[in-house]
Amino acid sequence: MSVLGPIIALVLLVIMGALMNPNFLGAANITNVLARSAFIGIIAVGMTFVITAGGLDLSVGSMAAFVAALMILVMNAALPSLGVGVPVVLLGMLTALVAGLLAGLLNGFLITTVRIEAFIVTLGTMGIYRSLVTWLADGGTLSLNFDLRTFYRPVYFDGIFGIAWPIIVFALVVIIGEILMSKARFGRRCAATGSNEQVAHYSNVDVNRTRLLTYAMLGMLVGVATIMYVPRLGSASASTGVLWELEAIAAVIIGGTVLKGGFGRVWGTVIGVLILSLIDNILNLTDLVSPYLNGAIQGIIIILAVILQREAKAKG
Amino acid sequence: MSVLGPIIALVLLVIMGALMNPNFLGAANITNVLARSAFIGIIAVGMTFVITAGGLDLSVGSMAAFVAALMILVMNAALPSLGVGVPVVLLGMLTALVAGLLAGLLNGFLITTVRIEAFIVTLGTMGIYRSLVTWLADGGTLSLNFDLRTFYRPVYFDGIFGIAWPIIVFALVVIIGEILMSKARFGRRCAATGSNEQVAHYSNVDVNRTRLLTYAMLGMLVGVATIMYVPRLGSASASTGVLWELEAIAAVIIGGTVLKGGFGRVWGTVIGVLILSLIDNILNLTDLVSPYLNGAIQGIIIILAVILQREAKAKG
Amino acid sequence: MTGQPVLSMRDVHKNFGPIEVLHGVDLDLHAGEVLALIGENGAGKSTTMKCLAGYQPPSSGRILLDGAEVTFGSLHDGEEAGIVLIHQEFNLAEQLTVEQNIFLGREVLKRGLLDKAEMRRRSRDYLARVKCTVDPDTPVSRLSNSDKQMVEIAKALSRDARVLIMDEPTAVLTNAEASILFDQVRALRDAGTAILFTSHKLGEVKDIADRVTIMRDGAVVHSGPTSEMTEDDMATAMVGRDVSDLYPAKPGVPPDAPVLLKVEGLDVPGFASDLSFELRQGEILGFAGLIGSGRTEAMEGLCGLRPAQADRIEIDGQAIAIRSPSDALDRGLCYLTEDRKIRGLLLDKGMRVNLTLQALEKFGGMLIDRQAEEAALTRAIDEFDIRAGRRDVRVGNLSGGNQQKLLLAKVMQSEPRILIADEPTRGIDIGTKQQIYAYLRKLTHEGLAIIVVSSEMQEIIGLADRVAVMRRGRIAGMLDAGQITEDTIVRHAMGVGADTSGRAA
Amino acid sequence: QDETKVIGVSIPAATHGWAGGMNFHAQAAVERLEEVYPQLDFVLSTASDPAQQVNDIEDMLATRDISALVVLPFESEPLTAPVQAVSEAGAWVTVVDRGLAVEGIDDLYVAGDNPGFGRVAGEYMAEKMPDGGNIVVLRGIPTTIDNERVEGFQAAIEGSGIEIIGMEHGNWNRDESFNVMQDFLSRHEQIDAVWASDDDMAVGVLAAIDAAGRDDVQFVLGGAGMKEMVKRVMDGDAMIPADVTYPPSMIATAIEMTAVGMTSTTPVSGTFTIGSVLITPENAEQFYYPDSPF
Ligand SMILES: Nc1ncnc2c1ncn2[C@@H]1O[C@H](COP(=O)(O)OP(=O)(O)OP(=O)(O)O)[C@@H](O)[C@H]1O
Ligand SMILES: Nc1ncnc2c1ncn2[C@@H]1O[C@H](COP(=O)(O)OP(=O)(O)OP(=O)(O)O)[C@@H](O)[C@H]1O
Ligand SMILES: [Mg+2]
Ligand SMILES: [Mg+2]
Repeated sequence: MSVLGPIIALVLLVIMGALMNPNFLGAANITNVLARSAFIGIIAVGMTFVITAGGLDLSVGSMAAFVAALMILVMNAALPSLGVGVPVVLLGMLTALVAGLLAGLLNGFLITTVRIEAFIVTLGTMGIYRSLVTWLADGGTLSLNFDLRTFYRPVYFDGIFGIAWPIIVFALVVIIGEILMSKARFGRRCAATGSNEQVAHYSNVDVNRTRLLTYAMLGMLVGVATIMYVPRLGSASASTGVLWELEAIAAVIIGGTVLKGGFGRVWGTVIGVLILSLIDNILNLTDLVSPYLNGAIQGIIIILAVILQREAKAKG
Repeated sequence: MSVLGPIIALVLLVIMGALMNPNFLGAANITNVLARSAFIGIIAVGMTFVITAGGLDLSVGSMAAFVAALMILVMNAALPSLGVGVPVVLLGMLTALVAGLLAGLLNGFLITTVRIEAFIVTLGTMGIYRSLVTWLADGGTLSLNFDLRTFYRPVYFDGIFGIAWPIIVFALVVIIGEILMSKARFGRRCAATGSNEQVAHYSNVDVNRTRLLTYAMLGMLVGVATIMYVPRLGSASASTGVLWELEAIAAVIIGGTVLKGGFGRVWGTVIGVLILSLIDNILNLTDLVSPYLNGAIQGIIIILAVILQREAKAKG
Repeated sequence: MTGQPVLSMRDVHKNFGPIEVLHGVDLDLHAGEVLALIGENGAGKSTTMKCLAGYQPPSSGRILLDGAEVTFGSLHDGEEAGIVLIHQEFNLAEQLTVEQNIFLGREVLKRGLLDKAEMRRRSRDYLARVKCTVDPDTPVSRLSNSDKQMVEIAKALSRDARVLIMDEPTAVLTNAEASILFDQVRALRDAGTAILFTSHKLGEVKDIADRVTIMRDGAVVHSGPTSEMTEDDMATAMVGRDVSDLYPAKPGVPPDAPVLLKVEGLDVPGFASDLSFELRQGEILGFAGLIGSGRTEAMEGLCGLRPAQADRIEIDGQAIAIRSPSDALDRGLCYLTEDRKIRGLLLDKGMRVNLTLQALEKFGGMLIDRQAEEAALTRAIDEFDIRAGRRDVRVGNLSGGNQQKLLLAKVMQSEPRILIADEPTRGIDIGTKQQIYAYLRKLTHEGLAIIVVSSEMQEIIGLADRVAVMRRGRIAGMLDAGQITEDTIVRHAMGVGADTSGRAA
Repeated sequence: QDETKVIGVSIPAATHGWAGGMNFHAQAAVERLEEVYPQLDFVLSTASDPAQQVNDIEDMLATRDISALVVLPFESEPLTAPVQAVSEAGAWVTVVDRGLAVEGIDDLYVAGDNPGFGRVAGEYMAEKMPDGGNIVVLRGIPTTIDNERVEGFQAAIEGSGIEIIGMEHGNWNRDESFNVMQDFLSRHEQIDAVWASDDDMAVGVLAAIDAAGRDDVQFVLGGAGMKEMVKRVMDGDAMIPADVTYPPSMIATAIEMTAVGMTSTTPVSGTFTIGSVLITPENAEQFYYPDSPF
């Protein structure tokens, strides 16, 4: 898989955007695009590990919705006793991380120990979380208490040195993920597991544990993403996180990770996420086409981006 | 993979349904369930071949919507010149088959010749077809001319010997599919391709051609499904066929076909489709739980059905 | 032999489902000693080794380590105990690099992160010990079979084993490479490592092993010092009959025999160029050369399995273009791959499906004639002496040699008139080898023409009517019947003209 | 005024019939108004979930310098803060259909009346079935809108002797409603009427009843004012004796009023509630737009 391919696609998109609208390269727009990429991005980093180790997770979108719903319920419930302040927010964050981790472990357990096909397990849990959210929200929307939301909002909208928090967190996740994947034992073992389970097993790699860890990690990253998501919208409903799973998987694959496992790269995933976000952003910058056709443009660009990789690979 | 597993799951569901509602085993309900399984079922049979040969197709749902939209447009357009009658219906059917075939060939071409990951290609075409439908229907619903619909309706609702047409067509597709898969060269070659592409190539199997054929066949079966679908409600819109792809893939895997390719069985897929339809049917026939939780029940039953297979396998 | 054995097995039985493949095996490995385990294909050698190393639990019986009974709960325990097994089939993750494979499961860390520089350095060291020059950063999928084997050996060396078990390590190696390996084996032995290995090349066994244990049908039939047996004795003890005349007589090809295949200027980009040769009916043409000389790629290019061009290819005097394997097959030109695991067999499928895959048209029309398939399988099992526990066994569970026999049977289903057999006897026991050689010769009597690509010098010399020697993608020499000697072949292969006697450049 | 002003329009994507109609009206209004007011530029974006809608609005603010925003919120809560940001940036805000969670952000509110939609339907049912009866209800996609409608409906039929014997989600989708209705018919011997709560769902329900050949169901009440349904009411179809409006064209009204506000000094701020009214054969003609796709 080419190193240049996805980068070229990204650069082309940026040039296209800049030509179409002078504000495209403005700080405000760049911040927007990066910050909103953070949710899918953080999840996609976790997905990179899952896919590299030969797995798949379709449940992340509804898991995010479920975690967000839990987080909101817990924070609202704790508000009377804790009052608006840092403790309640920390409690919420802890809830998100723990809930995400547990959800990920559940997927991983069913896949590695009960040995059910990952596609089925996560399709099942996708349905389960989605409908639990609907049920928790009684068919409507769960909202964070308004004062609390005002207090929590800066976690999405502020930052340090002019860089928004989601961007900082996303960057951290990417750096840690990249190190884990390419510089740590864990990444190697994921690749070995995905490449040939038996060989990995024979080489003393605990295949089940490696797989389980990838799902747990993905779950926890869903929790992290949710921590960034809740202050942005302050609510969760059945429509939260719909299709995030497809977007995350698409980003991973656009970035050059192999769907059947055995090879993955985190930085590629980041580029995949940015490509997907930019497509949406660029479609909003102009009104070239009927909004009905947005989906078609997206589809075409995704395919083209991957073709571009092939070409760059063939040459390079 | 166990032979008994999916059957046991199906039988348990039937027993459960029969205990919960006396009308469950009535001819009317059985006809309903079978007839409405036909669309997904016909598509899932095609999907079985695609997955067996190591591929995947996420675009079938929106492809179905697109084919239905085209079919309605063509029939409405031809109505003034042909008048209500068999010719116009045949024209519509031909349109559906050809459009489905072409759409399948396009997927197959991009995957086998341009060599792009199937996940990406079909995610792309999924977006493309979906938004083409929205555009063709101007955001709304495309409806078949009322008189024509009345004329065409029997294709869904009537039948011979008291068996509705969709059931008959579904049965035919299944029989042909089962023979192709387990008795014909084509099925053997699909399994070889999905099992080990290199070995297949060295064994004089034209791997690209085999893959292309599976996508073409799936496309044509999407056309067949659409021919059954349009007479039911006489309309197509952006919400037609949403998530059919996931349902079809789930049915294939519940039926025992291996997601990574190399082994597939058509009859298993049929059972998978029936299991999925029955879950919906049973949930509608009872009110055990809040309808908000339907998705959760579905998820749990899907996972249980597959666990059941594992158990039956471990014993058998 | 002195002292207690390091590792031994007592009365070990092993069942796969209802079939017992080991019937009470006893074995002792001593420190500083090389033990060879030999036997026919399917005798249970690999299974014995896996039980010893903890890869498979015995169904009954005991494994003793330093005299104390052990049960290996997991592979890890075996490794902890210092037992390392090199598998008969490659055990490398294809997408990972050489270095990643060598250190898989025991990566070297520095401050919690991978110390890649160190691992690369050590990989290079280990590879250097077996004189292998591949770059540690190359993905394993891009290596040739012999390099893969060397990587396996390097991986084993990196483990610092007390007990080193090698399952047919030399099957994919040339003599030169095998002797490099044996230098290492001797060094390890002298350092006190206990070594167990199998091989179907009895010469090696004679050379390197201190003791030899012979298995037949899952039981040990003989065990003793190597010095007490000749190669013929070993062969006889394994097979139960005399196999001294291994190669069939060469009747010679009449000069007026029609040319079946004529190749002019064949180019396989990156691997071979400007190959021209003729093949006559009734002839066996040997292709010799060093590993990496491009023989395999040339043949694959010829048969349409990879991109290639040629000035002219004639079959039966008719010029033809071969762009895909089916173009070749339609003309009766068929290639037997050297790599049974990756290119030859569907390991997840049964024997029947594998047997008929290449020639499906011959079994029924659109629908496959199951009966005909079964009949063909019965014939193949009989003709090639395939020993499988059950007819419906997963091919991946067949013993290595039986897989090779099935592969040969599979290729013969398409009834070729020109057969290109690449390393046809890799992993095959000596008794069966004799049968296969006789079979190939019989085919020439029936009017076939055969090309045999082989890295086993004796095989080429014993079998071929003429020999083409390849070097760096070109034919360096074409030897007629009278010229086929080890010396001339080696000299051509090394790039030294047949009439000069200088050293290789 | 020589400077061009940009009006941003952000609406949910056309994922079901009503939304499709709304999309159509929005595009038609934009096209028409761009002709009428050369000094206005429009940006129309459609979102398939709340988060994406927030993205769209952020993009409009950051890159398109919008002077006004017309928004039909996917959901109220998540959209409140972003729309507030637009208002704080000095742009005009028009909110359509669903109110925001905080009062006073919008300059103009063109409101639909979801509780009213349910109430009108319930009152009609109660009136049409004075002796009570058994009905089944098909609900939309689980959302606050759907909850409000169903609550309004339930309140209106309270004490009328009408009993809801089954309630499932048809998700504003014809196919799913067809399936649900088929199963309701298998399950219940006697269904007197159906509240399909949406015209798309009514289409599925009618097809299911038709196919089952059942004559116990006296009528089906949909909602939203789809042209085919209005036509049937107009023609006096006994199965579709009435319909309840929830006009997707309210988006066009909102866009148009915003455009007027941007280009003239006419005061357009305030709240305009577009109530749900009952369509009966008597008044059907005035709700029938044969050219609309919905
Ligand atoms: N996992 C398994 N399941 C079923 N049968 C097996 C399995 N592994 C090995 N066998 C059978 O056990 C027998 C012994 O096989 P083994 O691989 O030990 O032979 P071998 O002596 O190594 O032969 P070769 O020289 O061909 O490598 C064979 O008949 C083989 O088919
Ligand atoms: N899949 C591959 N991709 C890239 N290079 C390869 C591949 N397979 C083999 N090679 C390289 O091609 C060269 C020739 O291959 P190979 O060793 O198969 O030749 P050969 O003459 O047939 O020798 P032998 O058959 O004895 O192994 C070697 O240098 C090898 O490393
Ligand atoms: Mg063996
Ligand atoms: Mg070779």
